[in-house]
Amino acid sequence: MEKEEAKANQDALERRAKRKPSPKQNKLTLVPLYCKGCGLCVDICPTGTLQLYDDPKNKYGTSVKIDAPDFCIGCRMCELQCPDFAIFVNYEDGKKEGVK
Amino acid sequence: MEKEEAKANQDALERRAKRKPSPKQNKLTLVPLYCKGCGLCVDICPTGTLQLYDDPKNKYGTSVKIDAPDFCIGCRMCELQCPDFAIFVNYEDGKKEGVK
Amino acid sequence: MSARKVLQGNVIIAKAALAAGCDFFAGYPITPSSEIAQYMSKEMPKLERTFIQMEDEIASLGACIGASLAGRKTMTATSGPGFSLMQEHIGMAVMAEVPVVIVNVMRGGPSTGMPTKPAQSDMMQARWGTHGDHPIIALYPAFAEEMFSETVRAFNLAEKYWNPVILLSDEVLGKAHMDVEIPEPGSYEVYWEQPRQIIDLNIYDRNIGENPPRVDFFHGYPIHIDGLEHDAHGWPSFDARTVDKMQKLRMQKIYQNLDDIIRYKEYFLDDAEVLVFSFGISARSALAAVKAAREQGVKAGLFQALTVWPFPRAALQERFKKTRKVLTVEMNMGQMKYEVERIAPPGVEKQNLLRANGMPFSPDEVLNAIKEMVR
Amino acid sequence: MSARKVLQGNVIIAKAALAAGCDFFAGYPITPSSEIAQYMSKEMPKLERTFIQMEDEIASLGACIGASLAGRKTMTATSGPGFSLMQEHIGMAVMAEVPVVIVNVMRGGPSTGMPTKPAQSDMMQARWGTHGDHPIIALYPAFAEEMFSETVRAFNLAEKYWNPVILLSDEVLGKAHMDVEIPEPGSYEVYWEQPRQIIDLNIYDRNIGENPPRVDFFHGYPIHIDGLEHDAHGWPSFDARTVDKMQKLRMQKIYQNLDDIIRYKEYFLDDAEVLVFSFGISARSALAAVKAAREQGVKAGLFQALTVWPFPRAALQERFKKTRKVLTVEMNMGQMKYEVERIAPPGVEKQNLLRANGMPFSPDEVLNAIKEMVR
Amino acid sequence: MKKFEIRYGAVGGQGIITAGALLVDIAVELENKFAIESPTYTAAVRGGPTKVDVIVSDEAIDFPHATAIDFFLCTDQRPYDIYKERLKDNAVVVVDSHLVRELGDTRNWKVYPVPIINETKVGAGNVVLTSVVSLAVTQKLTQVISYDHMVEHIKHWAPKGTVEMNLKAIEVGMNLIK
Amino acid sequence: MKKFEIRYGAVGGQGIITAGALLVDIAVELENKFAIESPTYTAAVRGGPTKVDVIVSDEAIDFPHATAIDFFLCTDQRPYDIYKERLKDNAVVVVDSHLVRELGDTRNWKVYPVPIINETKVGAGNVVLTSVVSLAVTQKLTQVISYDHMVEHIKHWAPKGTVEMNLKAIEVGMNLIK
Amino acid sequence: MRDYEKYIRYRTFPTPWCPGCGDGVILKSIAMAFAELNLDPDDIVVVAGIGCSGRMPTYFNTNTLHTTHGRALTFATGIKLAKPEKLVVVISGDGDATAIGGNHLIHAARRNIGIKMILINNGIYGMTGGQVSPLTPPTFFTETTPYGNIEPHFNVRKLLTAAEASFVARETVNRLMQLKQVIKRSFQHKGFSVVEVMSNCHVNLGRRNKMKSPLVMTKYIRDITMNMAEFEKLSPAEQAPKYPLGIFVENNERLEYTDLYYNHIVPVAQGSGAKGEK
Amino acid sequence: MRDYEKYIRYRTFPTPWCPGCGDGVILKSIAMAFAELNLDPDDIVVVAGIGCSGRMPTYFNTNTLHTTHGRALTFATGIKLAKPEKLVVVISGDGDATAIGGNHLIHAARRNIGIKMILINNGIYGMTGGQVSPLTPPTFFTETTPYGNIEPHFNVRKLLTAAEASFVARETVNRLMQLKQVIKRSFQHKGFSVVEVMSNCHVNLGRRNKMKSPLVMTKYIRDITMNMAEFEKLSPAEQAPKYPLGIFVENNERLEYTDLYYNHIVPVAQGSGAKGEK
Ligand SMILES: Cc1ncc(C[n+]2csc(CCOP(=O)(O)OP(=O)(O)O)c2C)c(N)n1
Ligand SMILES: Cc1ncc(C[n+]2csc(CCOP(=O)(O)OP(=O)(O)O)c2C)c(N)n1
Ligand code: SF4
Ligand code: SF4
Ligand code: SF4
Ligand code: SF4
Repeated sequence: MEKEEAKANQDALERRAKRKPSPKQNKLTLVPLYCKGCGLCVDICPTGTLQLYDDPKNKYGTSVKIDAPDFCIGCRMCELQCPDFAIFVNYEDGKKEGVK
Repeated sequence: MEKEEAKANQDALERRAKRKPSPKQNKLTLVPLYCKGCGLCVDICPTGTLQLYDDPKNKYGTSVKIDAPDFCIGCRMCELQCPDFAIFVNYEDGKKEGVK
Repeated sequence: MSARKVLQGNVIIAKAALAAGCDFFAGYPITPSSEIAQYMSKEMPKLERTFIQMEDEIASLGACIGASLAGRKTMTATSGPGFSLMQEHIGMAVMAEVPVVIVNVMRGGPSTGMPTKPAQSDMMQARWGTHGDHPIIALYPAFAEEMFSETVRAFNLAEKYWNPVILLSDEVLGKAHMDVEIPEPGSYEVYWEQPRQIIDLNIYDRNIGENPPRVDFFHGYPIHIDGLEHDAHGWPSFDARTVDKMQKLRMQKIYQNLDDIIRYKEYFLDDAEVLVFSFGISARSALAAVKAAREQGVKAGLFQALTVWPFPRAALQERFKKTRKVLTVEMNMGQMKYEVERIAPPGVEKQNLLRANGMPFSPDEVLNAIKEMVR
Repeated sequence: MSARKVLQGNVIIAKAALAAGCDFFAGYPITPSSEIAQYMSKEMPKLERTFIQMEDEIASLGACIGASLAGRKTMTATSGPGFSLMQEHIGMAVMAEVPVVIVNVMRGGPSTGMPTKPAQSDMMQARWGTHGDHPIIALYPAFAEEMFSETVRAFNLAEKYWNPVILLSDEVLGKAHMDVEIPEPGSYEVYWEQPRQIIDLNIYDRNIGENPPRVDFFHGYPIHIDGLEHDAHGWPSFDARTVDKMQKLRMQKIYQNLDDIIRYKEYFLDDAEVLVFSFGISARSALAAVKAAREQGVKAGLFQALTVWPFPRAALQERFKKTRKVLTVEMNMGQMKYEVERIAPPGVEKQNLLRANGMPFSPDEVLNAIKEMVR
Repeated sequence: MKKFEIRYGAVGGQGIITAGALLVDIAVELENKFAIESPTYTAAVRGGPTKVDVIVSDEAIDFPHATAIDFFLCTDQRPYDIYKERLKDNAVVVVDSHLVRELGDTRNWKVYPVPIINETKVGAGNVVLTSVVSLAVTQKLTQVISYDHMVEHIKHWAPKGTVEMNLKAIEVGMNLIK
Repeated sequence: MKKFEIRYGAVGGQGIITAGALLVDIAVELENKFAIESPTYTAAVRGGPTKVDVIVSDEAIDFPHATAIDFFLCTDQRPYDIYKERLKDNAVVVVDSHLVRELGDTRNWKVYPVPIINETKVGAGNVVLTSVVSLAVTQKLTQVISYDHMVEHIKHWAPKGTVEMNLKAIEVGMNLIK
Repeated sequence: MRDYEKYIRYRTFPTPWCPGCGDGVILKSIAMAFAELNLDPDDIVVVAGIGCSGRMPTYFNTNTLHTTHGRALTFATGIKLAKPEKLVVVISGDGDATAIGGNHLIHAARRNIGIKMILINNGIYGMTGGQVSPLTPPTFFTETTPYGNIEPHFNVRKLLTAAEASFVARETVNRLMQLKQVIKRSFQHKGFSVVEVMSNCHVNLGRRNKMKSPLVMTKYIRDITMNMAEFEKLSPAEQAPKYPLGIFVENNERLEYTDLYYNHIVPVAQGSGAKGEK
Repeated sequence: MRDYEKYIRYRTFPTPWCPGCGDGVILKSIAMAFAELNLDPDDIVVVAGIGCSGRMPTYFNTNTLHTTHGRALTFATGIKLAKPEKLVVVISGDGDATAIGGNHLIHAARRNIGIKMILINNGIYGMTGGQVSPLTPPTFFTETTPYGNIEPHFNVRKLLTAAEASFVARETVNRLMQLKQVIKRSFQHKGFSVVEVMSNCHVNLGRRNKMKSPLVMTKYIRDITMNMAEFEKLSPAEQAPKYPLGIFVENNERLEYTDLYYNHIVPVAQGSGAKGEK
């Protein structure tokens, strides 16, 4: 992981540390086939729900993971920000092609 | 002569009518080879010195003539305005190629 | 009613375009083609068709291609400098298989050259002006009635083969006012392709040599059109096998349909000793010369190419079986003569009458050249 | 010190241009030529020479012509789409007789085509791309050392004949990093024309076939340069006799000096049964193939054109006296093969290896085609 | 009359182009002949010498430029000098008497030097009418079209409000040639 | 060794282009061989399959693309599928063990599946260093250049402040192949 | 399925852009704007020139057209004139729109032809590997300004306003709700509209200017941009390095070009003869 | 001999323009400006594109260059970069400068390269016989707007100001002393300058719009123009049909492009290596 990515993770954890889990159950859907591990969602998530990790199966070396699903407040910022249509929040039928 | 040209002549005569001849002798030099008879000099001359006339030798049908040299005040407006380098006021050595 | 009228050559082309269904014209003025745009600016709105003067020739051809993709029959008209500027977009039209008619009323070049003088110096440019391998159709009428019929044909071929068609003319033909018999609507073919109901994205999927399907937008199924090399779906693809196929599709739709595309006229050729090969304004001198030669007992004939690209190779070669002398007459310093040289079989004597100084050849000059060859 | 180094092909051209005295570069980025501009942007200011990135390719060539008229040795570099856009200004440079070197690193076309794939599909465009009759010089190196020497020669010929010179390259040659021996300054000719003290306006006054005098501004006597057809003074003139003379002046300065302009390489041709005609990247496949053929006892030889325009007609025809089979290898759908067809005498068997799908011919493929011909 | 060739020469040329166009219109549309007009400019700007060739024939016309000229009308010296080639031996030539001063060798031509431009300006009131004046002169001297057809066509062609002027111009033209 | 042909395959391709360039530099400038590197992209945008051919030879090289490949290193499935043609029967093949999962028919090749990208990121700290890691892997398996020359060149080539990182990458590469 | 996914052509996925490239964010925002207007995909055509951003059309499940560098507006003009009732969107990079294509931009603005342009300003030529663009900030390093850029960049807002554009706005890839809103609003505008979107090319601009990560570069964009209201409070010197955001021009009075043509010129032509003839 | 006649090439006279065409007036004003600055004719180069106005260079006894339509600025950029010490003047018609050449215009302005442009605004394509130009006033009749022009014209003053031009002025062929003064002042300015001159094409614009005489059309120009000071007193509605005159922008602070290149980039390049490399 490069230092900017590590820092985004760190910042996310700090944000998470300041919060409590969300009362509402929100469902996050990842499309690993599309995720390029850019970290924009990690950066924008207000609750620190997401984290990057070194992913040998991602050709760019990094992927995102839903590190603390309980913290997600369903604000959809990650979905809006993701340039690659790789993360969805409370996706209606929950089914997406290529979903983990 | 077309009506706009005739009007320019008329206006010039009216301007001239309101003036007296100039005390200073000013010399006007025409280059007939270049004059296209556009009448801009007639139009701009404050003293009505110049007039257009039907000129069979001008391929555009009209030329300018120094109709009342005495009225010229040497203001050089005609020289400035002439698009065709066809009229000069108090030209230093008085000699110009193609001069009438 | 069809009666003889007097029309300027440029206006004949404009009228023919309207007759062929042209409903979109975008252009930029340039001598000696401007009357085409001017006529269109006046007539198009009357017919609820579209005229626009764009900011330059690049934009003009761009707008035509866009309108064509939105279902219009489009045309632009220009001369040398503008034609040079259009080269990039000619390639785009070839690549995306978009019909458009581009009129080039030829004037003296190179560069600004002689805007008011005729020339036939963009013949090779019409074939090779844009980068990359590309098929092209170029027509070049010479007589008033041909200016009408070839313009209509230009639209028909563009529609049928989904390719830009270049309609050549020259300053003499464009500017001259001539008597012409405009045929009655219905007496000539106007090709309209059925707008295809598109149901899948494989818009370019067809066999080599097949006519392409009409590809345009807004037929119920959104499609993709690309100036990048692409596959049958229009998606960018540089896969070697796909590319091979797509390039052949584009080329062969033209080269496997030569019979439909190539048109020419033959005058006095059956027993000719000298074949004069010419086109456009030069063909008019040549025809007069050939007639004069016949009057003087000299067996000359004229092969007038109406389709100049693809080159009417087969028809000429057929003639060369019997006629063993060829005189190429063109108002340039040697362009189509290279094609004649290339295809004429060994033993055919080749002479040329070439000049690009703004003066069309007079019939006398052609006659003299013919006589030189039979001496 | 001249030692073997590794340089990208594009960089070899840029370095050679600097060695040839190029002191003005204006360009617009385009794959696969951009490294030339990038190298220039870094090196030019170090040498107090001038680099500018213009707003497009039209502007780039315009700026080069302007700078050339102000005494600079100028170059621009582009690829297909940009080359198409430059066509109008190529004509301007021809008309005003202004030296400028235009590099076209060829990629797959037509249109945007395949920006990252090699092609040799702008061969004919290099000759005929601008409107009007115009002379052109086009060089096309294939090996690293030639990329240096032909670039220098492009500048020398441009300076000497006051004409645009097109330096062709292709995506493979441009992008490859290759070992190259850069020759020592002084070991190759760099042509500098003496700035002429102009004392009258008759700057174009000379005899047909004579090298033109340097025409540029600021030499003590103000002159006029025009893209319109002009007389010996540079004044616009459409007088037929004047035009005839001026056009011949422009053409013949090139065509009466073919010995100086045309360069080619011949490999194993003395006893060859099959002559492979090729250039650029294809010539590299062909050379490998010819060597392999020889190893297998097949008498093949390679004629590699370095000057592609004017076409090396005489040299090839000389070879055709003995070698009666010719195989043209080019990465396009048939372009220079037309020239070979045109000039090859009757009885010479002509075959072609043509393809424009982005894949250079492998030596095997060429070898097989050679073998087909001797079977 | 199998084929009749006419050439107009001038500077600028809008007037003679119109004259030629009118002539061709009348010949084709009212007299059912074949005809073609082709103008030639020397420069793209105003003021360059211009010629207009008109061919009227009973048969379809192959080559559109004049090659053996029957009638030549010219209003300026430079076009006269340049364009007087290719006149037939017995050609009829009309020149502006003020603007074409050097006639050179006039061979067997019948030459009419008349003040075309000046008479147009003075007589018809607008130099633009040179076109119609030239047409009338042509009609009178060549009969290549009929007088009646000329008048008929001009009446129909002239923009509203200018018919009188144009008819006046015909009169000027007819009177120029005595 | 008369002629040795190497091919790198990847997606995007900046890393393997650099690897190839380094290899050629070393072969030519430090070992006085002939060499050429030619990259091939399938698309002009990031993310398309890319190959880089490197030929090192004792003689001048005619054709710059590989035709009989001795060594192939590939970090992604698509380029592997497309570019594995033209490998010699006894070729040495290195693939990223995570990203190239379907090897297909491997003939007589000697195949090394190793986690190139992951080890680079984890071991050398930056995915950009795949270039140097790949170079080191190539050196170790082919000896087409010497280890010492490689280290010498990398020290000289690496931008100030990055020499350590780059040497670390060499180590990662050397260790990938056991 | 999300409503906006209807406008996406997943079969061409994944997109070709670098990880974190703003182009993807913009792709999504546009799709969302389509969705909010509930348009039929076949009633839309998205046209682009050449560049990374130029690749965007392929990924929309609408009619799409990938043209030549800098000329998308010319093709779009033809389409709009042919089918005034369709939504014609042009996507353009900053080089595409303001270098080679600058003239078409100001002319489309002048004509007020109802094309909706999204001008993606990443300050660099991304596709060709990072050369200077007319919107690259001064002093920045690029492949062709190795000593720092000496050219001032165009102020798109001012240039378009001066060129008589009837809708001019600027947003960033960081302000997604606003971005989507502004794009939607521009689609509802009748005349020519330009939404300039400040975007990140961390790979080709960032990397050479100490911002190689999208995370860093999007922060930079956040730092240099602000609402117009805030911007106006700054002194000219403070304003210089900043970019105001929002809708700057929204003039609904000027008639749209195709409207003028078909509803003004056509009836005049059909009713009466041409005026002003010689 | 008049001092300004030194700059005139009488051997090419008479000029090719129609009687009363403003081009001749402007030719003379420029020559007078040369004369007042007492320049060596060989230190000047006058470059033009294609158009009636494009023919002007032939008549100057300076170095002169007649190029291609719309591209004069590109050639001039090459010349200026090659010889920054020379006076490089560009003459351009309104079609030449703002239709086909619009992009070069805004880019030259942006770069602030020390070219002196005289933009002759006669509101029409003169040379090709009277087609609409981007500066033709709305509703006017031309060969290609037989039903009246529906396109608004560019406001050159605003467009150039927005394109960062450092010297922008407007004068008319009626105000000769001012015209000459403003041209002279622009020649003294270091950066890029544009002097727009409102001129009369009574033959191709006037004739179709009831102003066929130069005497009438110059009066019309007088009527629609006024000093900036007066103009500013008008209400927006009153301003709309009027054209203010004078020098609108004269910014001597911005460095000229060749100056920046040779005195900033060259020393940096020679002193240190390239910064910001990968
Ligand atoms: C006529 C022409 N010139 C140059 C190019 C090469 N080219 C492709 S994209 C591009 C610039 C891309 O920059 P921009 O428009 O800013 O888009 P981005 O890639 O940053 O999205 C250039 C110069 C081309 N394709 N065509
Ligand atoms: C590429 C190209 N397109 C078109 C033309 C034709 N053309 C010559 S001048 C001109 C316009 C002239 O108008 P303007 O620039 O306003 O100058 P003016 O004649 O009014 O002085 C045009 C369109 C050309 N020469 N080259
Ligand atoms: S919906 Fe909001 S809280 Fe949940 S992961 Fe996405 S950005 Fe974080
Ligand atoms: S100098 Fe003045 S007063 Fe004399 S003629 Fe000229 S304009 Fe009239
Ligand atoms: S002197 Fe000049 S201004 Fe006066 S009429 Fe003659 S050309 Fe026109
Ligand atoms: S190069 Fe820049 S603009 Fe292109 S995809 Fe990558 S980040 Fe985006």
